[in-house]
Amino acid sequence: DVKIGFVVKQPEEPWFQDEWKFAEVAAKEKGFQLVKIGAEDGEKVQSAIDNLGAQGAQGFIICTPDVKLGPGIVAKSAANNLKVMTVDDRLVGADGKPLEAVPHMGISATKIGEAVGQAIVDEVKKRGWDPKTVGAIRVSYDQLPTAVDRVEGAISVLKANGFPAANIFDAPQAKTDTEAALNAATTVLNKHAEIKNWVAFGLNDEAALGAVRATESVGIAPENVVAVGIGGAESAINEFKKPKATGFVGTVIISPKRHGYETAINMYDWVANGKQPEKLILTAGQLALRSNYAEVRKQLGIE
Amino acid sequence: MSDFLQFRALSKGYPGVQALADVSFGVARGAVHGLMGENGAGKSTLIRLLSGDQRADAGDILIDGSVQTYASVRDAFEAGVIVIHQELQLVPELTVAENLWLGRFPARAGVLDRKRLLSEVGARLRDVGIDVNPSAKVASLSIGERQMVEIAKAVMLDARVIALDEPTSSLSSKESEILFSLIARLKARGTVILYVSHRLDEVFRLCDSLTVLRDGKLAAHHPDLSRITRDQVISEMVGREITNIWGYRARLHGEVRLKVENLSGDRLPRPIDFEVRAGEILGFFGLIGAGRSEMTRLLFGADSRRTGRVVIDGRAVAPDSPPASIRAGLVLCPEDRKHDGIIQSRSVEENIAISARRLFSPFGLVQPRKEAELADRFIGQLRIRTPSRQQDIVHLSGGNQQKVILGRWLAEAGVRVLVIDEPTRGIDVGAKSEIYALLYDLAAAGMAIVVISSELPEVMGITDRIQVMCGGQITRQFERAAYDEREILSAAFPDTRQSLP
Amino acid sequence: MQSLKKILLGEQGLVVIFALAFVLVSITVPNFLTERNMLGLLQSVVTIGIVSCTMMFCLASRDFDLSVGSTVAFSGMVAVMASNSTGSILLGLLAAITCGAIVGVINGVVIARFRINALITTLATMQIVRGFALISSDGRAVGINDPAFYDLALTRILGVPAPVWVMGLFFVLFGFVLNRTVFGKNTLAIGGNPEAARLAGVNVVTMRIWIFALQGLVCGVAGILLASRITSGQPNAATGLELSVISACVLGGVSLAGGRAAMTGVIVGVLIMGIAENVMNLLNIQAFYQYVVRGMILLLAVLLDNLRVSAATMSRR
Amino acid sequence: MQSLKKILLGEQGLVVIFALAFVLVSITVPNFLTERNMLGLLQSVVTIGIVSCTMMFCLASRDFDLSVGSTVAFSGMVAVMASNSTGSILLGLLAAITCGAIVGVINGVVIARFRINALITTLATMQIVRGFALISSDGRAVGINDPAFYDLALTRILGVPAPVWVMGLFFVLFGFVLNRTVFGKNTLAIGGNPEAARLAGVNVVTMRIWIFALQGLVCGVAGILLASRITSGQPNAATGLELSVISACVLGGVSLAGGRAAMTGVIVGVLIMGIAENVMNLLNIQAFYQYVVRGMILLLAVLLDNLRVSAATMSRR
Ligand SMILES: Nc1ncnc2c1ncn2[C@@H]1O[C@H](COP(=O)(O)OP(=O)(O)OP(=O)(O)O)[C@@H](O)[C@H]1O
Ligand SMILES: Nc1ncnc2c1ncn2[C@@H]1O[C@H](COP(=O)(O)OP(=O)(O)OP(=O)(O)O)[C@@H](O)[C@H]1O
Ligand SMILES: [Mg+2]
Ligand SMILES: [Mg+2]
Repeated sequence: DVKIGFVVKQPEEPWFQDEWKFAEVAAKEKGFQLVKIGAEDGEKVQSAIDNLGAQGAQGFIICTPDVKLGPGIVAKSAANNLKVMTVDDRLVGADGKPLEAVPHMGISATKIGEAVGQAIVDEVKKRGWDPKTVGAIRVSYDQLPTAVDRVEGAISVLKANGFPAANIFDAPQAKTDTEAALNAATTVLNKHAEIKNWVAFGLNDEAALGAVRATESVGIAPENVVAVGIGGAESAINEFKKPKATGFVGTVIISPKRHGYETAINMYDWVANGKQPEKLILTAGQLALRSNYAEVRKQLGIE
Repeated sequence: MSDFLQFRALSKGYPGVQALADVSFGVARGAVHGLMGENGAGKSTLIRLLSGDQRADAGDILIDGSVQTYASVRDAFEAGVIVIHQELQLVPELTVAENLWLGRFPARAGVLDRKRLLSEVGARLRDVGIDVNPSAKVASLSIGERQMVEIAKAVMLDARVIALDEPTSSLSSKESEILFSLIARLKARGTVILYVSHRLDEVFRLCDSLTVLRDGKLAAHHPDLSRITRDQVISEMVGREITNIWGYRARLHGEVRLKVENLSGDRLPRPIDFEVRAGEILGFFGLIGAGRSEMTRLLFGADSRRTGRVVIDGRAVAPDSPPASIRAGLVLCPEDRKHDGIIQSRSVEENIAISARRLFSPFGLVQPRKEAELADRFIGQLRIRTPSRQQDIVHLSGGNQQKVILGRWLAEAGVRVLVIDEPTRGIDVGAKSEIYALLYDLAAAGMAIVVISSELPEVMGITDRIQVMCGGQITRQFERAAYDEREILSAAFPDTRQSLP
Repeated sequence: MQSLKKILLGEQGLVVIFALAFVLVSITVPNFLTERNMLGLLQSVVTIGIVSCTMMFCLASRDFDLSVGSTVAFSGMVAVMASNSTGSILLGLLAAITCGAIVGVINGVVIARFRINALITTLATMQIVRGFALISSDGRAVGINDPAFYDLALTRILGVPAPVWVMGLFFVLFGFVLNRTVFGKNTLAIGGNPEAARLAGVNVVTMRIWIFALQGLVCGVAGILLASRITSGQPNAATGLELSVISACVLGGVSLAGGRAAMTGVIVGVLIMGIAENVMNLLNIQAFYQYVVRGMILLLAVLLDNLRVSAATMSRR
Repeated sequence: MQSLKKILLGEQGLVVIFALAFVLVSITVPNFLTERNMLGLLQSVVTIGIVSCTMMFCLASRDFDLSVGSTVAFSGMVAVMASNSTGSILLGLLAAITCGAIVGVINGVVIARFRINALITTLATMQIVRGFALISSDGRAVGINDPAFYDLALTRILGVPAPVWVMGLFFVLFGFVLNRTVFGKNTLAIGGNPEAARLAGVNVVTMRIWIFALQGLVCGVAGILLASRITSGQPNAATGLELSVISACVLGGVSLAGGRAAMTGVIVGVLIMGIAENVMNLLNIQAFYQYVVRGMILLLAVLLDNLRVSAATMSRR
């Protein structure tokens, strides 16, 4: 009887729901039992691993709430005699270097951010704006290291393409939901009423959407807004489904299918057949636009 | 001879009120000194200053010739001063023993000495003559029992000065006697006792000397009480003559207004029956814990009944619902004003209007003008001392709070049955006689009135009929013509009663 | 001089202090006092402001409600889903308000009738309702089919967006209810001394249920407006709202021990919360320092109010 | 029969009901009653359990502390950073406990001395301290240089990990303090009737400051153990801890109105919270449904206790 755990940091997030869903598909296919546990912080991770050990699981896949938890997770897994693999976020040691011994599948946060930045730059060029006159809203949630890496990735691309640093404005959201992003972005827009064209990005689709809602509420036309999200979940798709185009031009979809399905299969092979998974698999994000989101999703195996 | 305890030019003001103004007097060693005055005259304020809880704006307190500079209750303890405040200061969730020791627990290195905690307390409680289990929670005691616990707390330690602020306001004669003998013992030890009371009989019996306060000022000081009369003291307090406090007026009694059948509840297991006629004032007398208050609460629906029916003018009142009782014309003025009466942090006006306002608030909209009028009427009629009708009720003196609560129920129109538990608890002589007059008027207008009181002279003075309760049962009934102090008392004592199986 | 002192220390002292602070901020913080920023600020406090109205009643009657955030999210979801499935926005709104009110009634009945601790009860419903919001949409945001739904938030009357009008209306309405109706007076009486209020003929149980029901209903309205502003129903919306709302009320002088409340105070409390966020963003204060500043402002506001009260007591001596 | 009823309805009724529920769960849920799972369960409640000890005192004296989560996170960070920079684990631990206690003292002084509302004050310090935790590490977790630090959590005595021992020790210690010392009795007196306690000569202000200081100190200990268990100092750790801890206390019969508390009750409350999570994961209940189940368990627990109490009153009639 194979039992495999799948621990994620934010069980309410659609992204992780999807990962679980695809892992479940793998479980059905291979006939093992999947135990899904949400663990929002380090303490919960510890008890989740204990819990898996107690249930007699042989291994687990984890998206950790913090990469620095690495040594603790590794130690705890060893104590419980569990094989461990990471997904999305890679564990690091006390020295800040990745724990190479733990197999990992993921995509670097910086890379995603760069994809977002590139998408924005492309759209800006298409619209023929002068980057020097464009304002950029950085919807930030700096408490979360991943969020910092993502937005910094985007900013690096913007700067490389002629966006002046002075025109990149920070809009710190108090929480990670749309309303908080909306409120934060509104302040930025009102502070710089002279700027006509805006671009916006953030940690996820909700953040970018909040900025778009803010532009709408202060009366900036969609033609003057370019926002690109990350995730490609329902909230982004809803936006594309709206009859009139909004400032939300695209989202970088990362495929929960590979992250969920493949990691689960790999873990199963490891547990059942003793086949060590590859140490590092990097996946790519893919940009979906209003015009092509359906195909992109199909390609990535969502839907 | 210089006085052992001296107040020198003491002043204390609160927002809007000068509670004490330049008060000076002294008390000799081993004397019991009475402190009298109308409600709001400043008696409790004086006691609070003595207790170290508050500081005077100006003036000094001297004990044995030395000026006391204490800044806290603890300091006052150390100086040998112990105070029983007007409002009971017990912690309901702690046991009787723990309450007695509160503030000075017997302990070694912070760890309680549990043996001493219980052993000394048992003796002390027997000493003050109350029969409660030292490990019972105070929450389970009746008001009277709590007051006795409070008294035990004060006499537990050797103090040089003990101040008692209306200690007998909810005690009946038996317990009062116990208190008096305790006071006699303390006095013999040389303790100075400051005694605040509105009961003239007590003061004249107990005290050696007397001070009368009026409007925060010293109205009179009598070093020797045997030289003056009660009427003199009354007029010093009130500023006018009151010849007969009770002022009893006979009335015609009509049909039966209130009929109580088979009433029982958790704390009153044996059923009770009685009737009151229109225009009649029925008194209930008993010792503490006799179950009178519980009876009124069951009657009114404040506690749930086990059995029983309450019928007003032939119509049964829905049980266990104060609003239903009020709508049927039955109101209860409760005994425990702090817990059941005043609505803290609300104004005098709102405290008066809370129940009656439903009568003049169309569509649930309040009428500020009418409420103000109502409040002003009762502030005038009951002579409530307050800087304004907007004053938060907690800042009123005890007696004035009581008047506000009374006002709340007198403001009710359409009342057929008025039940008042300890109506004049803490109310001064002048106001008392006015309240009695009001009761007679209401009764004459056809109301049936039930008065619970622990003060035998009061029950005898104002009622048409008395029912005596003991151990949760009505033991005897007396018509006014047959009132006899000794017989009423003996009916209230458990030992003289046939014990039931 | 004397009269200035009177104004500062009087009943409306908090309002006056707030007004002074407002003027100060307007002068020192660039871009603060612009029409756009003011409207943005007001819109950002709509949810807190609306829910504070009824939370004031809840606290004034010595109760406590932690479930407001979940209820706002849940009724927002219901509004969107019901509108989508029936095709009628009106039905959607009715469904949302009904759901909100039902949550409130359940809270009220459990707390008042079964006498279960309000903190635990509403903590439980907070979880349960959030769970429902997540389950009903599988944890995903739900888009709105009919764009007319967005107009709820985008319509402007005299240049001011509708949600702000709604908030203003609620302020006026609940201020009136608190001060001028038997309902309001009884709420305060229950908070002052529940037992005494009961013995004075106030039907405490019914009143408390009503207060919770109103709270739920108002959360429903807030949920609808929120969904319309963010053009979707989001199951994760409004987390932590309960603490913001309770803080706004307490800042505004509502006593957690019950019996004391004033609408002007609550409005000031709500605005302080909103302005603090707004100014911090205008001044570009770094995210981590925002925590510290936010905490300091909270402390400062109560401390000032406290000083004012004790100074008032002093001066009258 | 009669005696069974007595046991169920007596003082220790909550404990008995809990024991019955425990047996039920052990029988029905596979893998629950294994040594490994029991130890895992106990470890998972260490933080809540430790902090509940002092929160009990805080609530019993009618106070309130929302800053515990932040303080735990902050002192964990301090422990790690101080250990790393001084090279001495002992100094790190001392620094962490000191920082925790300082936060507590500040809370206490502001609340008791300046008479600022406890909710607002601790909400403010909650933000400020969280801000410090984030600022001190730029929002990132800090790793531990000396692996000996991990041993704090990994050492086992008689097969039981050290943190569990610490929790047990705290339970015993604070149970003793509550019932057998002047400090405990005074705490209950302050909560039961602050006025009476003050007039009886209890130094209410000092007592309250002490209670908050203890609370902070204990948060420091919890923070150290947490950092050691998760092998790093994390600025985002222990968010929401305050509500869990307060729930555990209230579940265990501590009255929010003050004056009532019992250590056994709190232990049971803590275990209920832990077992609920544990069993839900063992039974593989879906994340969204976990919300609903968690809420239901909370409600059920207080409801049962309530029924028990009223049944007890009945039977004594
Ligand atoms: N905390 C306070 N704030 C404002 N006014 C107060 C406060 N305490 C007392 N007062 C006022 O001071 C005056 C004196 O009150 P005090 O309690 O000393 O009267 P008292 O003589 O004890 O009356 P009673 O016989 O009714 O107990 C009253 O007018 C009262 O309203
Ligand atoms: N809250 C309570 N819980 C339990 N028992 C109580 C409570 N209050 C009163 N009792 C008990 O009920 C009995 C009747 O009390 P009740 O208050 O009716 O007496 P009473 O005749 O009014 O005397 P008192 O003058 O003391 O008020 C007393 O023995 C008392 O110990
Ligand atoms: Mg007095
Ligand atoms: Mg009585």
